Formats: sequence, structure tokens, C-alpha cells
Amino acid sequence: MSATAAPTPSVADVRLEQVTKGFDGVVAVDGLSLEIPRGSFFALLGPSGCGKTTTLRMIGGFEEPDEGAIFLGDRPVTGLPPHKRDVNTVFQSYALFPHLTIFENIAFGLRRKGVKGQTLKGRVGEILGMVDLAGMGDRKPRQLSGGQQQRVALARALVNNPQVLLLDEPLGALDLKLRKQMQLTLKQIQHDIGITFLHVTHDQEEAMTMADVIAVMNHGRIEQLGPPEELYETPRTSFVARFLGASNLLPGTVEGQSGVRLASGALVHVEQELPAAGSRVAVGIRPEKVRLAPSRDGENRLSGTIFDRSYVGVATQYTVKTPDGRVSVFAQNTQAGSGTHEPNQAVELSFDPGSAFVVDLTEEENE
Amino acid sequence: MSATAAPTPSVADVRLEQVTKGFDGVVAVDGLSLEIPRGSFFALLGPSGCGKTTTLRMIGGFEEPDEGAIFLGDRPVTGLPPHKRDVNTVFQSYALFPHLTIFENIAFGLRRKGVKGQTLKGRVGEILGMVDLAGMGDRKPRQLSGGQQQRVALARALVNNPQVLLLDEPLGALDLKLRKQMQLTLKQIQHDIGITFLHVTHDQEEAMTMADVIAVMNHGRIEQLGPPEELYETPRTSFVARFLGASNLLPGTVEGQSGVRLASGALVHVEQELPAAGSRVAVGIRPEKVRLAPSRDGENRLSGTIFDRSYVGVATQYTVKTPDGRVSVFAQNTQAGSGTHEPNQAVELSFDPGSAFVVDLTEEENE
Amino acid sequence: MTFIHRHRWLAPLLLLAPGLAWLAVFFVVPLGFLAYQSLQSGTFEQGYTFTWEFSNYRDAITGYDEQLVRSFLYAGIATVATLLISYPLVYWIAFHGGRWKNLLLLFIVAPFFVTYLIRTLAWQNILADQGPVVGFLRDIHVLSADGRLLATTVAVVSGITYNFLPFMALPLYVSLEQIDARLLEAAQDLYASKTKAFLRVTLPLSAPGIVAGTLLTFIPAAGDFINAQLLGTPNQYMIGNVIQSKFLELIDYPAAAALSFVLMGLIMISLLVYARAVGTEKLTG
Amino acid sequence: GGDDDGGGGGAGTTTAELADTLRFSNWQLYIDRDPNDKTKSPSLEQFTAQTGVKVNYVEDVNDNATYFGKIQGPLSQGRGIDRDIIVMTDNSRFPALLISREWVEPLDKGRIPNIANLIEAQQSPPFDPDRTYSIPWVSGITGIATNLQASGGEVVTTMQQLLEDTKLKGKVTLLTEVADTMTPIMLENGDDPSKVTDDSWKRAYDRVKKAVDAGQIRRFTGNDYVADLERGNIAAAVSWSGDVATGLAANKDLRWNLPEKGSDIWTDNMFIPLEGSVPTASEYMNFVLDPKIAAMLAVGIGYISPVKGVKDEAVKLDPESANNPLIFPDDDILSNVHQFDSDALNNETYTQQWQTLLGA
Amino acid sequence: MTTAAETLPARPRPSIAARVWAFVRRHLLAAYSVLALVYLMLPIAVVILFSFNQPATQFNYTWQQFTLDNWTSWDAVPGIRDSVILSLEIAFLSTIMATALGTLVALALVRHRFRGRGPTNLLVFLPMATPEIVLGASLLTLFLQMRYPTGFTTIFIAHVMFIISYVVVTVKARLVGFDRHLEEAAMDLGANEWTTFVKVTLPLIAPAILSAALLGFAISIDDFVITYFNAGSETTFPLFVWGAARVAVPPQVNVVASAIFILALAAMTLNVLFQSRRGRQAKGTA
Ligand SMILES: Nc1ncnc2c1ncn2[C@@H]1O[C@H](COP(=O)(O)OP(=O)(O)OP(=O)(O)O)[C@@H](O)[C@H]1O
Ligand SMILES: Nc1ncnc2c1ncn2[C@@H]1O[C@H](COP(=O)(O)OP(=O)(O)OP(=O)(O)O)[C@@H](O)[C@H]1O
Ligand SMILES: [Mg+2]
Ligand SMILES: [Mg+2]
Repeated sequence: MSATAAPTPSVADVRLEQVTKGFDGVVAVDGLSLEIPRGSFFALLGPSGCGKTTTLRMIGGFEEPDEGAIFLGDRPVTGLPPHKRDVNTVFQSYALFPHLTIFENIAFGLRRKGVKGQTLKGRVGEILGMVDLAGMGDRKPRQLSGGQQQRVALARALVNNPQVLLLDEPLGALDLKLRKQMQLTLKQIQHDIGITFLHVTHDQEEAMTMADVIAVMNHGRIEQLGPPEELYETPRTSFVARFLGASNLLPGTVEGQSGVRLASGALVHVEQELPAAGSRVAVGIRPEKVRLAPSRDGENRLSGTIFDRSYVGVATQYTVKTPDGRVSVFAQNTQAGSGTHEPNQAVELSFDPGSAFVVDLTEEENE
Repeated sequence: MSATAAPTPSVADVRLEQVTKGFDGVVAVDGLSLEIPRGSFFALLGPSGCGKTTTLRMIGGFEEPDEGAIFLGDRPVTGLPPHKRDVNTVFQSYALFPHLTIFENIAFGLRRKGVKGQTLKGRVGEILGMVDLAGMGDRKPRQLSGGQQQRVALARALVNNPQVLLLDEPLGALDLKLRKQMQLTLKQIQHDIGITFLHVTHDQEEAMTMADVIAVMNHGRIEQLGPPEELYETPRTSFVARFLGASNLLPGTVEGQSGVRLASGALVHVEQELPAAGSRVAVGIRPEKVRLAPSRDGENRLSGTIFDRSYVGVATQYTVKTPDGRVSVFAQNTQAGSGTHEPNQAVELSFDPGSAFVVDLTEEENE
Repeated sequence: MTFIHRHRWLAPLLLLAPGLAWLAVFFVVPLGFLAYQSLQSGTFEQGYTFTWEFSNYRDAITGYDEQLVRSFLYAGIATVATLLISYPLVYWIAFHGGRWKNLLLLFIVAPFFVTYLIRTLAWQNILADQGPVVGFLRDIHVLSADGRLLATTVAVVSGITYNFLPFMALPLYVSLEQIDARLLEAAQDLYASKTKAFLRVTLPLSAPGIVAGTLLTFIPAAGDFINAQLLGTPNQYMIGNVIQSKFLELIDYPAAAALSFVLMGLIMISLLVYARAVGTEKLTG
Repeated sequence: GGDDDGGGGGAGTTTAELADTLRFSNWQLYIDRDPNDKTKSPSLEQFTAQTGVKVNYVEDVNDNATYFGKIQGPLSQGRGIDRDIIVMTDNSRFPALLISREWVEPLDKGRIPNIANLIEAQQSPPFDPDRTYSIPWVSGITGIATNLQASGGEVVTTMQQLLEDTKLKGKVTLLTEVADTMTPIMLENGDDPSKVTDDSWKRAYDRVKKAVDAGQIRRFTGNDYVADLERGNIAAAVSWSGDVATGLAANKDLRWNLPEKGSDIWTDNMFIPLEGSVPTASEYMNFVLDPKIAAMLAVGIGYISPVKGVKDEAVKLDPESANNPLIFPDDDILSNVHQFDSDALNNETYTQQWQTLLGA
Repeated sequence: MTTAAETLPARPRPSIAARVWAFVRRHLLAAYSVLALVYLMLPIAVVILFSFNQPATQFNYTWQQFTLDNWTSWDAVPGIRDSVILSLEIAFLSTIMATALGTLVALALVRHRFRGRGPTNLLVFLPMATPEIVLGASLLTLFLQMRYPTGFTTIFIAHVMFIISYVVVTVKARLVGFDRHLEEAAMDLGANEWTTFVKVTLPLIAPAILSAALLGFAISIDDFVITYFNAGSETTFPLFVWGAARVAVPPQVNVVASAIFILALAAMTLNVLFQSRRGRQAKGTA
């Protein structure tokens, strides 16, 4: 299904066709098809062990697919060794050469291409400036902080301006503050030089803030692919709904186009069109789209009691017990103080049919 | 100052008095005094290198303070070797014994205390259940995933039910999803068994969601100490303001009690009482407390143009250029769609004097 | 080179070929010849012919049981001694050596760099009957007035111990050095005294080193003949002395070959027994 | 044997056929040395001066058995051992073996006129009756050396003391060479060492074995007893006469005696191994049979020369050692020394028993 | 609580006791270790000391008087010079050969998954698990049967054979900790297998190879038994010592031994420094 799901863009920079890869028994990547539009910032998002790195390594040429083909541009690259592929990788572990200076680390690729002397100096100096490490050229990697090393790894790859840049959780090793900051830097750089970035991560927030297109992977397949907003607002599977941000999923059965009958018997309306009547579905609603207030007309309503309240500064998160299970609510703290409602208080929940989505459970249960 | 800030609880489980510790020149902990109320979930929050681990290690008995004294309950423990202290530590690296099974890892402490046979089996089995690893007892650590290992480390410490449990960034090595989940588990367990947790982290969100009391550390000293809400709503230093969530800090000068005159000349009112007129301060306002809308009466207002918009699913984050610098705004996505305002659009920002806070810059600049 | 990339399975073969070939031709094949020779019969005067002379083995065992037992006894004692002597030392270096670690380590390997024979001769000199050591031991009545060290079992065993100590110390150091200090902290945190922490954590984790060290010490020790020759008397002679003289002086090749295989066989057996005890992967590591 | 090592061979008379180097394997401390430069040997230098043949003199013979073991490999395959002269003792089985196996080249007698200088006793040894293959180097007498300090002032003069005196327990060494040890014992037993019978052998053997089992005997040795004796690690040792002259001279506590009931005399002989340069080797043998040279050697190494008229030459060189009875034994010494039975040396059972006694 | 500073209680008693005990114990271990080191150094000290002795007789056992002659005229003993030279030649050649072969094997073992790793490991391990005397004897048998004259070549062959295993083990140990991503990074940056090996792999495993070589050299120059069997009429330094020991070991032997010792120690020290520097570098990216 993922194949059909892929958008067909003007030009594809990277194309995977039915690629499968297994490691002694374990299927790491499972008949995966993918097109990465030129110049896009493409994020491969998925839980640990879902096959992200493996996919990346196959594109980079470090692993050969068992089946399927890989194209860079229109050129099939299957069987081509890494040094013959016009892609560069930023490794999670950075993999900086400990015995070379920062300058030589960055110059490594250029030297292989025979760039020399002033040209070399120029190019390296320039890129060093870009990742603002100017003047650090003579240090050895171990003399740099994690964040700096990370930027060197980036520079080392970028300086060859490859057709595609592969990043395997480049920010994984950095602490929160530094990560946020590097996210901006990366986005900025990609925006400036405009080459295709394939960014692997398991941090959904990172993917959402950075990527133009996100592919959510699970068990070596692509569950859904599209722009962040699309994925977030209308996830097609419960996995995506849960993995990309938090979701309340209320199981029920479709009653014609009128709506979905929940387990509790309540009927909820959803603008998104529904599968055939009678099919088992879950109505999804994001915590931030649920209001702790009586419903205005046209809105869906649920009632329950507040089970838990947790203050996270920017907002207060409520967990509300309802007949249809626990519903979590995200309420921005627009005022000082930890929100308005108390635990065990009976409340009414309401949400707009337009912001709810539906996940078809039947096919998932068949899997 | 931290001392006065500390709540004076019924009983203190851990007490540090003027503790100082240096490593060949570097002062890691600097005259730190602290009281941790019995049964509380206490978070020690601070940037990398600020002395958190060192503090913890001194309480655990792995380092001796250069000056000052440490009490567990009312008992001074300075100089007591670790195995004589009724505290247990969950190490950031887990430090599971690779040569022992999970069962034996957990049983280690009990055996030292001479617990045997059925009692031992019982206790270990019980705790294994609690961290739901039942049936994994015979595995070796390397056969477990990061999250599972983490839970073993936790179980190994908890099974001895110590007076105090020390946790040094126990979730640092886990990926986001797992971390969130473990946060709940931890909180739950602490709630159930009710022993004192001293939790070290540099993830402010983690601290806020989990702790009853947070101490923010910087350069080996405590900058501010109090319940999450207090720290978040009224940070006393710009460091705390920045480190605990995002803050917009607008520099200005106090004009009597009337308000603060910003660089741009605008006058902002703040409910919190102000330092002496003329003193340099920064008015702080949290992004989620700024509204992208004309001010109602009594509200402060700033005007500017939208510089950047970024969609993060649960909310849309705007960066607004104003005469007083960039102001970031957090707008919950209550509806589907990525927010209401477009880049370069001119907007009016407004916020309630009650939700603004003031940071005194003079003393900071003197430092 | 792209060729290599395509035929990855070839790479290891190319890398292995020369080294393994050398070992095959100059280690395995010779053993074959040795086996062949061990089944020959005849005398030096009449020359030797291959006759499946299995009695050579019987004679080897029955004729030199004394030396065989001695070899394994001495090697065993020496191995234990090296372990007891080097463990605390290496432990100290690994955990308290600080930035002197590597330097101190040099002290341990230092004996390697003095020719084996000369080391042993030095002991011959140190333990001499008129030497200071014996003198001291006589004074404190550990030795009787005309007691001696040289040309005794003590001398031979301590010679072996000294000469093979580095073989024990180095692997020990490696395994101890790898132990994560935090594990010991964890143990103490879990109420283990320093001693308990050592017994329950350090010791088990250093097992691989002990295993490797034991092998590297015991095997050469069992085949040694220099120490018995220079520090002992015929009553301390080990199987090595016999093999050596049969090969090089009596030119009784079949007997010598048979003895060699008996020695090898016994060593292999003890290895297997040992492997049973500690697990095979640690042996071939 | 082949002559293909460029050394030339067979009969010849001109120096043209001489190899440019003489490769000579000998025992340690067995050649005269320039006291100022121990690497130089006057006699060898003189040989080079006379013939223009350099000498590559190697002291790699440590004992007969080991050295034979080392060279027999190539020899048994008809190959040379990169030596022109080797030296072996007549009280071992090896001289006979070398000849019977044809592992040695016949001498070029034409080049050895000085063979006439040999004393009678040396003209026809049992293993090589008419000196076809061998020329004697020097002879030695086996006796008993004592270190008075270690022996408590008592001088050991009989094998009986050596083997049975408990005061010497563990401080006695015997020689690994069967003849050297057995001859004096047999003599004490009243047996004839030159005609060994199973009984006489057994009597002697049992005495030694008893001593060994009792821990009386510390070790069986080659030259290495000298070191132990000098240091006082051992009190008494079966000892070669020349060692006294060389090693023990300095130490005042040392005494050397011929056992009261007599002992054995032995001779080291030069051979030309296969592919050795016969002309060169023969030239050298002739050279050392010259009384002047023989005297240099005798005085230099302290052993008995097989050459007539050496003593007169020795007097000129060094009167003191000329009067040394160990180098120039008088008749009552000579009448008291015997040669060991060469058949006994080749007797397999004896050899086996002896080896087990040696512990290997 | 700010006032707590004044009311600081005195350090509680048990802690002092504990500290003292800990102190004592730590230093017991230290003291023992020092003794052990002395024990290790004693013979070496003796050897070096007597290299400066001027013995009265040919026997160099009792200290007479200090002299440098033995050092200045270290080759004043017939045969010693040749034997030393021979030993060095053998050690150099066999070390180079063995290091090359062994390193390749180690690379294969660590880097590649292939059938027959088990047997390979075993084949590498066995020579170390075989007594030298058996190695020497069996090789001699081979040469006898092949009617190959023993001498320089056979010594060389023998030494390479038993050094290889040690090289493999040493290099392997270091390679295991080697971050494969570094090589992938190199290839990713356009370096082919060869360039990658030369520019990245080799520089990084150089210390391992170097120490393997040092070890090999030490073993080779020290070997007596195997050489004893296969030397033919050649005489290496250990063989020379063996011979000399039959009569009297001249002080020059001590001189050579001391010299070898000192040089080796110097080399090791350099290597160690080199190592620790590399070590820190490696951690830099780890
Ligand atoms: N070299 C290998 N040998 C065996 N199995 C492997 C290998 N590499 C990956 N795998 C398996 O393939 C699956 C996918 O691995 P991969 O590294 O691609 O996951 P990932 O998405 O990168 O996970 P993470 O987010 O933790 O990096 C996992 O089950 C892993 O165990
Ligand atoms: N054993 C040590 N030797 C020398 N300096 C040390 C040692 N331990 C800590 N330090 C120094 O003390 C300071 C505080 O270290 P500490 O580990 O307590 O920080 P931290 O808050 O735990 O940082 P992180 O969040 O990265 O763990 C740092 O500057 C560190 O370099
Ligand atoms: Mg990965
Ligand atoms: Mg820390």
C-alpha cells in the first residue's frame, strides 16, 4: 500500500522499488517503495528497529538489497560501491577520523576527487564558516564538544555537495537544548543549498518541525507518507496516529455517513468520509483539539470525570475517564496557574467533527 | 539563598549542609545546602556539567565532600562507605552486572543482607512483576533492550526498599517514546511505595512532569528551588527562566511600581512587585501566555510582524519581530490546520500583567 | 578493488591465505611427520623404519611416567603460583595505577626482554649455595645449615614461575582493566563491602583473563626443560628434558616423537577438562 | 664424500688447492688465547701467516653426544656440515661411529709428514688403528677436584668418598661421559675398565645408582661442573685435568687429585667431516703436530700433548707449566691411568642404563 | 538552614576508623605490589649489575669491581658478535614477515563473517597451545624428512611460524574495538577499498600492529628451544649463551642482554606513549 501512497513528484532524486533486506532471518526492510522528490527535506520516521538505518545504508551502498532496485536520479545504483555513489552520509556516531584534523576530515572527500591547494582551502574554509567552526580547522575531533563534532560531520558530508545527503539520527547524541538548536541550523542549511536531505529519526517532533515530507516506517514498511500536517491531522493507521504525537482513539462502529457509534453508545460525527457502514473503526481526536467545556452546537460531546492532571508549564494535561476509555486533554496555560479543573471533577468534553479523524481497524486486525 | 527558598518540610530525608566538592581545581559543587522532604519526588535539574552527578555521588557515598556535611534522616553519613548507607542508586549507565542473570542482579542487594530461599524468590519475583519483566529472570542483561535494562536497574535498587532512591538521568539513554512511558512508570512506582526519589536530569520537561520539588542547579550552586509551577511561573533568574521552558525576556528599566519601560519605549505592567525604580530588569513572558490578538483592556500590548511560523502538530509556533527583539508565541492548534497567521503579516501581541514575571538583571550582571 | 566489493566473500580468503598456509605447512604438516616418526621402530645404528610401532607410546608412558607426572605437577604448581603472585599486583595496577598504568605494565613485561636463559642463569646465581638468599634463609632457619635451594624442586618450580609470570599477568591485566568501575560502585551501593564486591563482581569478571593466563602459563611450563636443566638435578628432570635428549643426543627419534605426542595428548586432555569447567569460547577467544 | 664445496680434496701437493678459510669446530677453552685480546689465538694466526688460510674457529662442541646429534642429520644424508675439522673424544662411541658410517674423509697423509711426531701411545688407537681418519688434538686425565671450603677442609681422593661419604651429600657431581665416571669406579672395584664385563659393569653401575638415589650426586655434568665447584655449590667433582690448569688455577681452595686406585686417560681427536676440505684440514693437522705449535697449545690450554718433544719447547715458553704434572704427567701418573673399553661404549644396554641414570 | 554552617557537627567517629582502615588496606596492596615488582626486577638487576663487573677469574659470579670495559669491548668474546648479529637478523626478518601475515589474518577474522572462522581460530590458537619443544621437534622432523639442511632459513621459518599466532591475537584484540563506521565514512566520501585501508584503517590500527611487532621481536630474539632444534650449525645469541653456560658466562653476555633489555624497554615506552595518545584520540569520536 505504501507504494501507491507515495506521491509522484516532478523529479525523484532517490527511488526505491520493492526493496527488501533481511539479516539472517530478521526482515529489516520489507518490500519498501519510496520516492524522494529533488530538493526536499525528507524525514524517515519510525520506532527503533523498524529498518530506518538499513534503508539508509542501502541507499548509501553499505548494504545490498536482497530484492528490489535503488535509483539515484534515473540511474540504478544497485551493486555500486559507496565511493561510486553521489550521496554522502552523516553517521549517528559522526565517525570522524580521530587521526585527522578537522580540516583534513572535511578535506577528505575533496582530496579523493583530486581537489587541491587553494581551491581545497577555499572550499573547506567556506564550509567551516557555514557550520560556524571557522578557525577550528587545526583541532583534532576529540578536542571538540558533541555539538561541534556533529557540525564537523555535517560539513564533511556537505563539502562534496552530493546529490543527496543522508542523515542517520544526526542529532540523536545531542542533549535537548543543543538538539533544538541544531534542528534550526540543519533546516537553515538545507534551505540555503537546496540539496535533497534524507533525515532518519525516531523523534516525531524533530521530523515534524524539519521535514517537508515524512514517511512513517514500521516493521520495515512505510505506514504513511506525506507532509507533516497531513500525517498529523489525518493519520491513516492507529500506529501513525499514536506515533506522531498523542491521540485519543475511541473504538466504535460506522453507522452510515451519519457517524460512528462508540462502545458507550454515544454517536460521534466526523467530517472525514467514513468506510462502509458496520466496519470497525476508531475515532481519533488530538488532545489539543478537545475542549474541557460544554459543546457548542454541531460539536461532539463526551462526559466524564477528571482522573489526573499534570502541569507541564506550557500547558496542563488532563486525563479524563469516560465510558469510552481515558481521554487526554491538552490545555494551553494562557494564564499563570496550573489550569482550571480539579481531579475528580465531572466535566464535559467537546470537539469539532472537523478536527476528528477515523482509523479503519478492520485491516489492522487482519494483519 | 537557595536555603531560604527551600520549603521547611516536616521531616527531611536527605540534608546537605554547605557541601563543597572540587576536582583538581574544578569546583564541581560549591557550598550547596539542600533539604529533601521525606517521601517527595525531588528533581535536581541543571545543564550538563553543573554538578548534579557529583552531588548524587556524594549522597551515595562514592565521593567525599571537601567541606560540609551530609545527613540521611538525622544521621550524619559523611565518611560512611556506600554499602553502609541506606540509599540506592540507579546509574545512568545502568551498571548491570553482565555476568549475572537478571534475577541475580536484582537479588544482589538482598543476598548481601542475608535474605535467602523463598523470601528472596518472592521479593525478586514481586519486583520483576512491578517493572513488568516477569519471566525474564533467567536472561543476561545483554539480552535485554535499553528500556528493559533500565527497568532492571530500577528494580535492582527498589527491591532493597531504601530510605532514598537516587536516580542519575535514569532515562537519559532511552528514546523519546520509551522515556515518556518510563516517566509514568517511575512516577507511578514512587507514588505507590512512597519512598523518597532524588531524580537527576537535564530534561526540564521530565523534571516538571515528574517532580514535586525541583532544584535548578547551575555552576555547582542551586539557582532556585521550589515546586514546578512556582519555578515556571516566577523564575527568579534569567537562567531559570530560559532553562525551564522557553521564555521571552524583554530588557527594560523599572519605573516605580507603575511598570517597566522597555528599550523600545513601551511601558509594560507587571503584577509581581518590582525592584527599586531605575534598576535594570527583564520582563519575562512565556510564549503560551502571549496572544496573537489585539489587547483587551488592562493587558500589555506589543506590535510586530510575523517572522517565522512552524507547525508542531499540537501547536503552531510563531516568531514575531518586535522593537524589543524577537518574541515567540505558542498557539495551540484547537482546529485542524496550521494556524491562522501568515509570515510577514503585521500583528498585535498582548499578554496579561498577571502572567508576566520580572528578572533582576543587576545582580546577574555583577556576577 | 570494486571487484573485491562485488565479490566480498573473496576478501577474507585473500587475507587469510598466506598466514594460514604458513601455519599449515610449518605447523600442521610437521606434526604429521612427527606422528609418522613416532610409529617407527629400529635403532640409531640400524636406522628407523615405519612399522606402526605403537609400543613406542606404551614405552614412552611406562618408561617416563616419573618425568611426565613431574612436568604436570610442576607446571600446575607454577601456574597457581603465577596467578597468586600476579593477581594482586595486576589488580593494583589496573585500579590504582592511575596515569602510571602503562609504565607499571612495562615492569611486568620487562622480564620478556631479558633472554630467557639469562634470566634463569641469573636465578642460578641468586640462589647459589653461598649466595645471599640461601645465607639469609639459613640464618632464619628456614633452611638447615647445609640446606640449599639450587638443584632442588623449589628452585625449578620458582624458576618456571618467574619465567612465565608475564604470560599470566598480561591477560589478567587486560581483563581487569576492562572492568567498568561503575559496576563496583553499583555493588557497593547494593550493600556489598569492598571484599564482597571483589568476590562477587571483580573476580567473576576477570575470569576470562584467568583462563587465558592459565593456558599461556601451563602449556609452555609443562614442556619446559631449561629450568630443570639449569636449576635442578636429574631428580627434577621433566618430560622436556627427556624429549630433548632423546632427540638431540640419543637420536632416538621414534621414542622422542612418541613422547612429544604423549605430552601434547595429555595437555589437550587437561585443556578439554579445563574447557568443560570454564566454557570453550573463553579458550579460543 | 663430495669435494664440491670449493675446498678441493683428495691428494695434492700445492697450496693452490687450499680453501681460503679453515672451518674448525672445537670445545670451549680449547685453544691458546692472546692474554691481551681473547679473540686472538697466536697459534691460529701463525697458521694463517704460514698458509694464507684464514681460520673460522667455532667453539660449538659442548659435549660429544649433543654435538654428534647436531651433525648426524646432514651427515646421514651424505651432506657436509660447513666444517673442515671437528673434535671428538675417544672415550665416547662417536669416533668409531663416524668412521664406520663413513661420515669422515680420509686424511691426506701426504700433507702430514709431522705425523711421525706422534708419541707411541697415540699411533694406533682402537677406533682408528692406522690414523687414516684422525689426528689427536690433546689428551686429558680424569680425576677428582675438591673445593676445600665446601668440603670442610677434607681433600677427596677416592671414588668411595665421592659416592658414599655423607658429609658430601648433594655436593658431588659426576661426568656425563660414561668412561670418565666409570673407569675410576671400576678400578676401585678391582675390575679392569679396558675389558668391561656385564658383572664389572653392574658392580660399578649399582654403586653410582645407589649414590644417585641417595641424593649424594647433585648432577651429571660436562664442563659446567667447573662453575659450581669454583662457587662452592659443590664440594667435589669428577674433573678433567686441564680444567684445573685453566679454570681452577686462580682459586686457592681448589685441589685436584688422581683417584688413589687410578683413573682414565682420554684423547680428543680431529676429524674431517664429509665435504670438509681435506687438503686444508690436513695442512692444519700437520701444523699442530709441530712440537713448537703443540707446546703453545699444551701450555695455553693445560692438557697433555700427543706430540714428542713438546716439553723442551714448553720450557722455552713457560717453565712453570712445563713442570706441571697435569700437562706433562710423570710416569707414575701415566702408569696409573687406563683407557675405557671401546666395545662397552657401543653396548646398547649399557648406554640405555647410563642414560636413564642421567635422568633422560 | 543557612545557619547550619556554624552548627556543623564534627566528623562522626566510625568514618575515621573506616578511613584509616581503607587507607591501610590500600597501602598494603601497594606495598605488596612494590615487592612483587622488585621480585620481577631482581634477576634483571643482577644481570645488568654484573655487566659492569670485572671478574677476577673467568667466572662472573662474585662482585669484584666496577668497570665499563665489558661494554666498550662487548664483542671481546669469540663468537658473541656473530651470534648477536644473527639473532637480530632473524628477529627483524621473521617479525616483519609474521606481522604482515598475522595482521591480515586478524583483519579477516575481525572484519569478515565467513564459514570456517572456528577452525581458523583454532589453527591460530594451537601453536600457542603447543609446547615449544614439540614445535621445534616436529619442524626438525619435517626438515630431516625433506632432507632440507637446517640453518638460517629453517630458523627464520620456525620463528615466523610461532610468532604469527601472537601477532594475530594482539592485533585482533585491538581491532575488535575499531569503529567500522570510520571505514564506511571513508568509502562514503569517495575512497575505494585501498585508499580507505591506507588512509584510515592502517593509521588507526598502526599502534596495534606496532605492539604486535614488538612482541614478536621480543619472542623471536628470546627463543631458545625451537631454535636449538633447527639451528643446524648456526648460533643465535641464546644458543651462544647456552654454550657459554657450559663453562663460564662472560660478562659480555650480560652486556648484550642488558643492551637488548634497555632498547626493548625504550621501544615499548615509546609505543606506550604513542598508544595512550591514540587511545585518547579514538575515544574522541567513540
Ligand atoms: N548487521 C545486522 N545484523 C543483524 N541484524 C541487523 C543488522 N542491522 C540491523 N539489523 C536488524 O534489522 C532491524 C532494523 O535495524 P535498523 O538498524 O535499520 O533499525 P533502525 O530503524 O535504524 O533502529 P534505530 O532507530 O534503533 O537505529 C533490527 O531488527 C535490527 O536488529
Ligand atoms: N572524577 C572527576 N574528575 C575530574 N573532574 C570531574 C570528575 N567528575 C566530575 N568532574 C567535573 O565536575 C563538574 C560536574 O560534573 P558532574 O558529572 O557532576 O556534572 P553533571 O551535572 O552530572 O553533568 P551531566 O549532566 O553531563 O552528567 C564537571 O565540570 C566535570 O568536568
Ligand atoms: Mg538506526
Ligand atoms: Mg551526570
